[in-house]
Amino acid sequence: MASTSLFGRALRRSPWVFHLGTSGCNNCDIEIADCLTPRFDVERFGVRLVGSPRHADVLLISGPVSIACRKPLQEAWLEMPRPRAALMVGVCACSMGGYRDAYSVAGPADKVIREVDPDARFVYVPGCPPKPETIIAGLIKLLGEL
Amino acid sequence: MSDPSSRHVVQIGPFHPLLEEPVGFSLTVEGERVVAIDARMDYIHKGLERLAQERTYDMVPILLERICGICSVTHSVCFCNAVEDLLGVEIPPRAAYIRTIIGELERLHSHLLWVGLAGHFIGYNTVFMWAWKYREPVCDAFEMLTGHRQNSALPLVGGVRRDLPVEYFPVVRKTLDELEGQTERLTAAVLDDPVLAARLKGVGVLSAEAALDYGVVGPTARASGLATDVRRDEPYAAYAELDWKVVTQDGGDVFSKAVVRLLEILESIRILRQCLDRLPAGAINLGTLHVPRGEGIGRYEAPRGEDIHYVRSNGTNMPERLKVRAPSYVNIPSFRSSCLGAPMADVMITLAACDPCYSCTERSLVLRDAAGARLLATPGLIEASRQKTFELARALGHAPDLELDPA
Amino acid sequence: MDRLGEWLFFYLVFPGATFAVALGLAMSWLDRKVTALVQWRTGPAPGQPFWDVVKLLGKEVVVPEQSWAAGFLALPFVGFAAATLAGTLTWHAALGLPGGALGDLVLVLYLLAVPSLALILGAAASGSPLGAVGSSRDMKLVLGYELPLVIALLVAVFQRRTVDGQVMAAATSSLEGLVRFQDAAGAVLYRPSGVLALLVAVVCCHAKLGFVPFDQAEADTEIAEGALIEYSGPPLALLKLTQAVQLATLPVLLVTVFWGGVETTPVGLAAFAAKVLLVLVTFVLVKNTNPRVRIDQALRFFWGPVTGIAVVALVLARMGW
Amino acid sequence: MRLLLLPILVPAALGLLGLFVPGRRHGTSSTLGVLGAFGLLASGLAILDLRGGFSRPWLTLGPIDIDFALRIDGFSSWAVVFVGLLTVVAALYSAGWWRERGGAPGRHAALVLLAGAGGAATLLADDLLTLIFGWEIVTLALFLLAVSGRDDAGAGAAKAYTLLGVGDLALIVGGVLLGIERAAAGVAHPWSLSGLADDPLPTAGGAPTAVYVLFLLAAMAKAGAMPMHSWIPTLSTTTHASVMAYLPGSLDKVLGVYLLVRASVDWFLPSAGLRLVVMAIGVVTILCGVVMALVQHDLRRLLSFHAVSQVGYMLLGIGTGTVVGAMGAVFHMANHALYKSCLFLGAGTVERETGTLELDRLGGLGRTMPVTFGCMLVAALSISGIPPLNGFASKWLIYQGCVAAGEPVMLIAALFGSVLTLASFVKVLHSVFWGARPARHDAVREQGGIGIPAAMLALAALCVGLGVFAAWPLERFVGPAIGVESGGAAVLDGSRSTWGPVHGLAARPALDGGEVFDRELHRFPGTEFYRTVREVRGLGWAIELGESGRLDVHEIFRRAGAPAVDLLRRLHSGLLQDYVAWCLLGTAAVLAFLLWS
Amino acid sequence: MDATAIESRLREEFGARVGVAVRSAKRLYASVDAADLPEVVRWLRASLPGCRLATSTGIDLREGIGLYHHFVVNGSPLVITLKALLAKPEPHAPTLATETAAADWIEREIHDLLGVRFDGHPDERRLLKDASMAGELPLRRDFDPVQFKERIGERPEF
Repeated sequence: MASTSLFGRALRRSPWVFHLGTSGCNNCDIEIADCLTPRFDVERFGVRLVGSPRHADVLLISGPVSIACRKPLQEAWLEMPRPRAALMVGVCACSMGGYRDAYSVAGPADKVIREVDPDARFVYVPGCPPKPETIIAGLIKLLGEL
Repeated sequence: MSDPSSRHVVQIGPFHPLLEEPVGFSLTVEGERVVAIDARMDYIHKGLERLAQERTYDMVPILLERICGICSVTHSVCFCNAVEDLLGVEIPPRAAYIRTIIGELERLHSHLLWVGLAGHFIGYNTVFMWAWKYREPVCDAFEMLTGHRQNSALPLVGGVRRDLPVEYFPVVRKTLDELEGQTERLTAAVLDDPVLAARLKGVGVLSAEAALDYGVVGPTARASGLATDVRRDEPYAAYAELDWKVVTQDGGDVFSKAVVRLLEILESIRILRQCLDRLPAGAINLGTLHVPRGEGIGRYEAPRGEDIHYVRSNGTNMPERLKVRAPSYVNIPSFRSSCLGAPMADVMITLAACDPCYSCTERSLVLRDAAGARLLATPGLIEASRQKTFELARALGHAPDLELDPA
Repeated sequence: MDRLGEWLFFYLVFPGATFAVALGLAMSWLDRKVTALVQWRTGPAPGQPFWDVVKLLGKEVVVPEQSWAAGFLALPFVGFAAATLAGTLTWHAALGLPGGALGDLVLVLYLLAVPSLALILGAAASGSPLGAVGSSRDMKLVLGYELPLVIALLVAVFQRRTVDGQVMAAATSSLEGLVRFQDAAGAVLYRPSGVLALLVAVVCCHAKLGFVPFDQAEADTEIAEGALIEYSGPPLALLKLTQAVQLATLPVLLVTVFWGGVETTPVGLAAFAAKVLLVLVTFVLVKNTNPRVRIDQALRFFWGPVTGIAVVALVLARMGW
Repeated sequence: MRLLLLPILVPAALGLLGLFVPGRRHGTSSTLGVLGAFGLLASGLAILDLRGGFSRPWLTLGPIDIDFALRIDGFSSWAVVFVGLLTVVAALYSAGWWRERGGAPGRHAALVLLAGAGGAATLLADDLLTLIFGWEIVTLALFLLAVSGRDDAGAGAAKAYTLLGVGDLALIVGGVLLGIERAAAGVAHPWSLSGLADDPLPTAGGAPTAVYVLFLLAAMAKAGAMPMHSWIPTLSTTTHASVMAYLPGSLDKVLGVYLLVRASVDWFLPSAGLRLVVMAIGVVTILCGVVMALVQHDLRRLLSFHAVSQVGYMLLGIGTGTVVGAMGAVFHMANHALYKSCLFLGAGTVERETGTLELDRLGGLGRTMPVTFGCMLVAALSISGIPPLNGFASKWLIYQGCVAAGEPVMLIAALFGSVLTLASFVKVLHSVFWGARPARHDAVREQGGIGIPAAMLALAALCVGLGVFAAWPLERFVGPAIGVESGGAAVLDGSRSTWGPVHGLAARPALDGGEVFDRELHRFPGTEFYRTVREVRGLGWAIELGESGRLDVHEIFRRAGAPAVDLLRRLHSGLLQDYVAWCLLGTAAVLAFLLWS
Repeated sequence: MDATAIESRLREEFGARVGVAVRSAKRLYASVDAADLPEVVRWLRASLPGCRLATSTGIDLREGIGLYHHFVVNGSPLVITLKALLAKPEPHAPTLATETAAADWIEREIHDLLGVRFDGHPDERRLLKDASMAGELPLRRDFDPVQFKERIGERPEF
C-alpha cells in the first residue's frame, strides 16, 4: 500500500502520465485533455502529461485495443520505468464496452498488458466517456495504490 | 542534394503526442524536409459495418454517437437523415430546431477544441488553455440541455427522443453572449499576431483544384475558396429558415483554416440565438415508423465538413447495410497535396489543420453500449449527477494534497 | 588545502550545487506558476519541481537497447557538473565572494554550452531517430544563438566610457573585472549599446533555456520531446536539474554583466533580486505569448536581425555610446 | 654540443638504412622505423636541458660566412621532443598498418624517419640555409610518402608539391633577400639566426617587410592556412591516414608555426598593420575552413578541413602580438598535433575495419569499436575547445590575446569558429559511432593488435592531461618558447579552478524496453544534420563557392596564369631526379649570385 | 440542375448503357456496367462543375458485389450514385483513383473489407486491416467474427 518513504510521497505528488489512446472513439481522449485545462487543471496535483512513456509513471489508456494496437501498447508499457501503473479510462478500456464482439479488437487493455507483465496494476474508470472529475478521482485512487 | 541515400523515415505514431488516437504516419524526410508521406490506419480499425445488420433502427443512432467523441450528434443525425430520405418523410419543426441546436452547440465546442489543439501543436499552450477554457461553458450548456457533455442520445429516426428543458435557455443565452466576446478577442489576437502569421501563413497550402480533386469538405474546403456547406446546399433540420452565411477564405493555408473556424464560431452563435428564440411548439417525433425495402442517402454538415451515410434496408427492423463516410476520411488524404516539400515542423500543423478525427476515419459501427442506458436518465437523475460533479470538483479543488484519498 | 576546501564549499554548497539547485527549482516553480496564471490556471504547489526531481531520482533507469549506454548515462552528469560550475562562477563574481577572480566570461560561456552539448550527444547516443532529430535541431539552435550572444556579451567587455576625462573600458573577460569596472564607471546597461546588448542577450538566453518559441529541440507535439525522449529516472532528473541550474544562472549572468554586481546591503540584495526576477518574468511572459517557430525561421532570426542588433551595439560601444 | 647532431643523424641514418631493406622484410623495416623514431625521441630528451650552439663553417664567401649551425633554446628543445613523440606515434601506427596490409613498408618507415630528421634539423637550425635544408627535406619526404600511397595519388601529391613549392620558393627568396640586406649592413654571418634574434628587424622599410611577408607565405603554405590550404583536403582523399596524421596533421603545422613564431617574435618586429593582416588571415582560415568542414561527407576530407581551420587559431594568436596570444598559438600548435593525430588515426582505423569513410554509410560503431570511439570522442571534444581538455586551454589563451589586443571582431569570429567546430564534430560522432548501424557493419570489430590502439590512447590521454594540468606545459615549455622563462602558468589565472570535482548520484542501469523502429529504414544519417545550414543564404553561397574550387589558389593560378603555371607544372614532373636537379640548380644560382655580389 | 435534368442528359450521352432511376429531385441512382465507370465518371466531372466523389460503398449482395460510387455536386443538394454489380467469386472493377484522388483510400478500403480488385490502382496496400487479418474479408456474408477470433486465438474470456 501507500509508501511513506520520501520517494513514495514524491511519487504521489508528482505523477506524470502518458496518454495512450488505443483505437477508441476520441471522446475519452478529449476528456483526458480537458483535465489539463483551466477548469480542472491537474497540474495543481503535480500531474503532467508527458510526451514519452519513458518519462511517465502512469499510463492512461482509453479505448479498446485493436489487433494492430496490441504490440505497440505492450511496447509502450515495457518502455515505462518502474514503478508504473495504468489507468483505464472509459468502458472500452475497462471491458471493451460495445466493441466486445468486434472482429478486429484484441481484448481489453488490462488483458493485453498482463500478457507481458503479469504484475501490472490498474485502476478502472468506467463511463462513456467518464467526466474529467471522475478521471481525476480515479487517478488519485491509483496514486494511493502505488 | 536530393540524394536518395540521405533520406530517412520518421515515424509519427501510433502513439504520438500530436495524435490523440493511434494512427501511423511515415514521413520520408531529407533533413527536415518531407519528401514523401504515408499513413497507416489499421491501428484504430475496430469497425464492423457488418454488425449494423444486427441492430434496430432505434438503437443505431445511439451507437453512432460513439463513432467519434466530438461528432456524436453528427453521425446520429446523419443516419436519421438517411433513413428519412429512404422513407421520404419530413420531421416535425420542433424536432428540426432541436437538432439544429444540439448540432450547432457541437460545432461550437468542436471548433474551440480545434483552435486550442492547433495552438498546442505549434507550442502555443496559452491559446490551448484559453480556447479550452472557453469551451467548458459550451459543454456545460450541452449537458444542461441534453444531460451529457457530448453524447446526447437525442436523435431518433423521425425526430428526437426527448424535449429540451426550456428553463435552461437563459443560461445558454448568457453562455453564448460571453462566448461571442471571447471569440472576437481570440480572433483579433490570432489575426494580429505576427509570429503566428509567420508560422501559419502560406503553410500547407491546398489549392482549390486539389481540394476538389481530393473531394475535401467543410472548413478545409472553404479555406481553399470552395463555398460548400451542406447546411446551405441541402438544408436539413431548420437551416433553411435561419439567417446565416457560409464563411470562406481564399488562402488554402493553415492560417485561412483557422480564420474560417473562428468566424464560423460566430456564425454558430447567431444560429443558436435564432433557434432559441424561435423554437416552435409541437410534436418532437413521428412516433413508430416502419422502414420498408429501399435505400437512402443522408448528408450532414459536421464541424469538419460533409458527413454522408448510405442506408440500405431489406424491410426488416435492422439496416442491411450502413455506409458511413466521415469528413476526415476525405480531408486527411489531402495531406499529400499540402505537405510535400514542407519542413517537418510544418507538416504537423498541416496535418492538424484539417482537424483530423481518425476514429471517424476509421468509423466503427458500434453496438450495444453499457453506458447508453445512462443517457436515458430522467432530468432528476441528470441534476443529481451534476450535483455530484460539482461536489467532487469542490472537494478536489480545496484539497490539493493527494494523500487525502477520496476513496 | 585551505583553498581546496574553500573551493569545494563554493562548488558544492554555496553558491554552487546546493544553492543553485534550490534556487533553480524555486525559479522553475515560479516559471510554472506564472505560466499557469497567464493561462488562468491555479498551477502547481510550491514544492512541485522538488517532488518531481525526487520522484525521478527514485525511478528505474531504462537504457534503450540501441544506445551507447555509458555515454547515455554519463553525459547528463557532465552537463550538470558544467552547469553547476558555471553557476558557481557567476554567483561568485556577482556576490564578490572571497577567493579572487575565479570567473571568466569566456569560460562561463563555454561551460553553459556544455549542458546543451551533453544533451545533444546524449540524445544522439540514445539511438532514437526522434532523439537524433531533436539533437540536430538543438545543435542548429546553438549555432544560431551563440554568435549574437557572444557579440552581446563582448559589448560589456569593450564598452568605452569616459570617467573623469579618462577613456576607459573593462577590457577584461574576467567577470570580477567587469563588476569592478561597472562599480567604477556605472552599469553597462546605462548606455544605448548596453540596452541593445542586453536585449540581444535576453533573446539568446531565452533560446539557450529552450523556451517557446525556441523549444524546437523538445517540441513534444512534433518530435515527442526530441532530445529527451529516451531518458528516464535519475538521468532525466539530472537533466531537469541542469535546466533548473541554468535557469538560476542565466538571469544572474545577464544582470551581472550588464547591470552590475550585488552590494551586500539589504537594499543592494533586494535590488539585485528584483533585477533577476525582472529578467526571469520577461522570459516567462515571452514564452507564454508566442508559438514555436520553425528551426529555419529561428536560425534566420538569430543570424539576421539579432546578430545585426548585436553588431550595432558593439559598434556603439566602441564609439563610447 | 655535438649532441645536437643526434636528433638529426640518428633518424636520418636509420632512415637511409631502411631504404635499402628489401620490400618483403616487413618486420625488419618496421622495427627499424620504430627504433629510429624512439632514437629521435631519446636524443631529443637527451638534449632537452642543453642550451647553446654548435657550428661548423660550410662556406666562406669573401667577407660572408655561411655555417652549418645548430642552436638549442627553450623553444627548439621541446619542439624536437615533440616531433620525436609524433614520429614515434606515426612509426607505431604504420608498423601496425603495414603488418596487415603488406606492401612496401621499408620505404615508408624510412621516409617517416627522414621527415623526422628534417624536422629536427629545421627546429635546431641556427642558420637560415640549414633551416631551408631541413625544411626542404620534409617537403620531399611528404611528396614521396604521398605518391607511394595509391594509384591515384599522383594528382594530390603534385598539387601539394606545387603549393608547398611556392611556399618553399618564398622562403628561399626571402632568405636571399634577408642575406643581402644583412650583408649590406656589414654583418659577418648574415644568415645566422641567433644573430638576427639579438637584433630583430623592425618591418618598417621595404626589404624587411618583404622578407617577413615571404616567410609568412612559406609558413602558411606549410601549415595550410587559407588561401594556401587546398593541398591538404585534396591530399587527404588519396593518402594513408598515418601520413595525413603525421605530416599535414602535425609535423607541417609544427614547422609552419615554428617559423612564424620565430619570425614574428624573434627575428622581426612586425608592424600593427602586418599583425592585422596575420590575424585577418587567421580568422578567415578559421571560418572558411570550418564551414567547409561542416558540409563534408567524407570523414578524412572533413578532418583535413579542420586541420586548415585550426591553423587559423595559431595565426590569430601570433597576430595579436601579445605574449599570451603567442603562448596560446604555440600551445595550440602542440595540442592540435595531438588531437588531430588522434582523429586521423581513428579515421584510419574506421576505414580499415569498414572499408569506407563516407559518413552516410557509417553508424553505430560506438559499441563495437569502443577504444577508437573513446579516443575520437576525447579528441573531438578537445578540438571543439570543450573545457577541461587541452584544446580549450590553448584556445582560451588565444581569446585572451584578442581581448588584450582589443580586437572584438577577431574574438567573435574565433569563438564562433569554435561553435561551428563543435557542431561539425557532433555530426561526425553521430554519424560514425551512434545512430543505427548499417547491417553490413555488424561484424566490424576492433582489431589490429596493440600498436594502433596504444598510439591513440596515448594521444587521447595527452589531450586530457595537457588540459587538466595545463599549467605545467605552459610553465615548462610554452612560456620558455616565446621567452617567458618563468611564470608562464600565471596566464591561466582567470580560468583557475575550472576543474572541480564531478560529483553525482548513483545510477541504476537496467536493460529493458524493445526496439520499435526498423533500424535500416529509420536511420538518421549524420549528414542530414546541417542541411539547413546550406539553406541559409550567404553561407550556402560561400559553401558552393568553396566546393566549386574557385577559392582554391592552385586552381586559380592554374586557370589564370596558364602558361606560367604550365611551365611550373612541367617542372614539377613528380620525378625525384628532376627535383634534385632543380634544387642543385637553385643552390648554384644562389651561390653564383652571392659570388657575383 | 436537378436530378431529372441530369437523367435526360445521361440518357442522351450514354443511351441504354446506363439505367437511370430518379428517387427524388435530389437523389439519382444510375446502374452502369463496371467497365463503363471511368468514362461516365469523366463525363460527370467534366459536365458538372464542382462535382466530386463523396464516397463509395461496397455491398455483398446475393447476386454479386455491389459497388456504389456516390457523387456530390458542391453547392447543390444533388447526390448521384453510380451502381455497378461485380461478379463473384473474384470481383474486380476499373479504378477511379487515376481519375480523382478522392477514390484512393475508399478503393483500398473496399479491397480490404470485401476483396474487390481495382484494376490499375496505383497503391494496392492494405489500409484498414491489420497484417494478421490478411486473408479475411470481414464484410462478406460468409465471414464469421467468432470463428475468426478463435482462429487467431484472441477471444477474450470474461
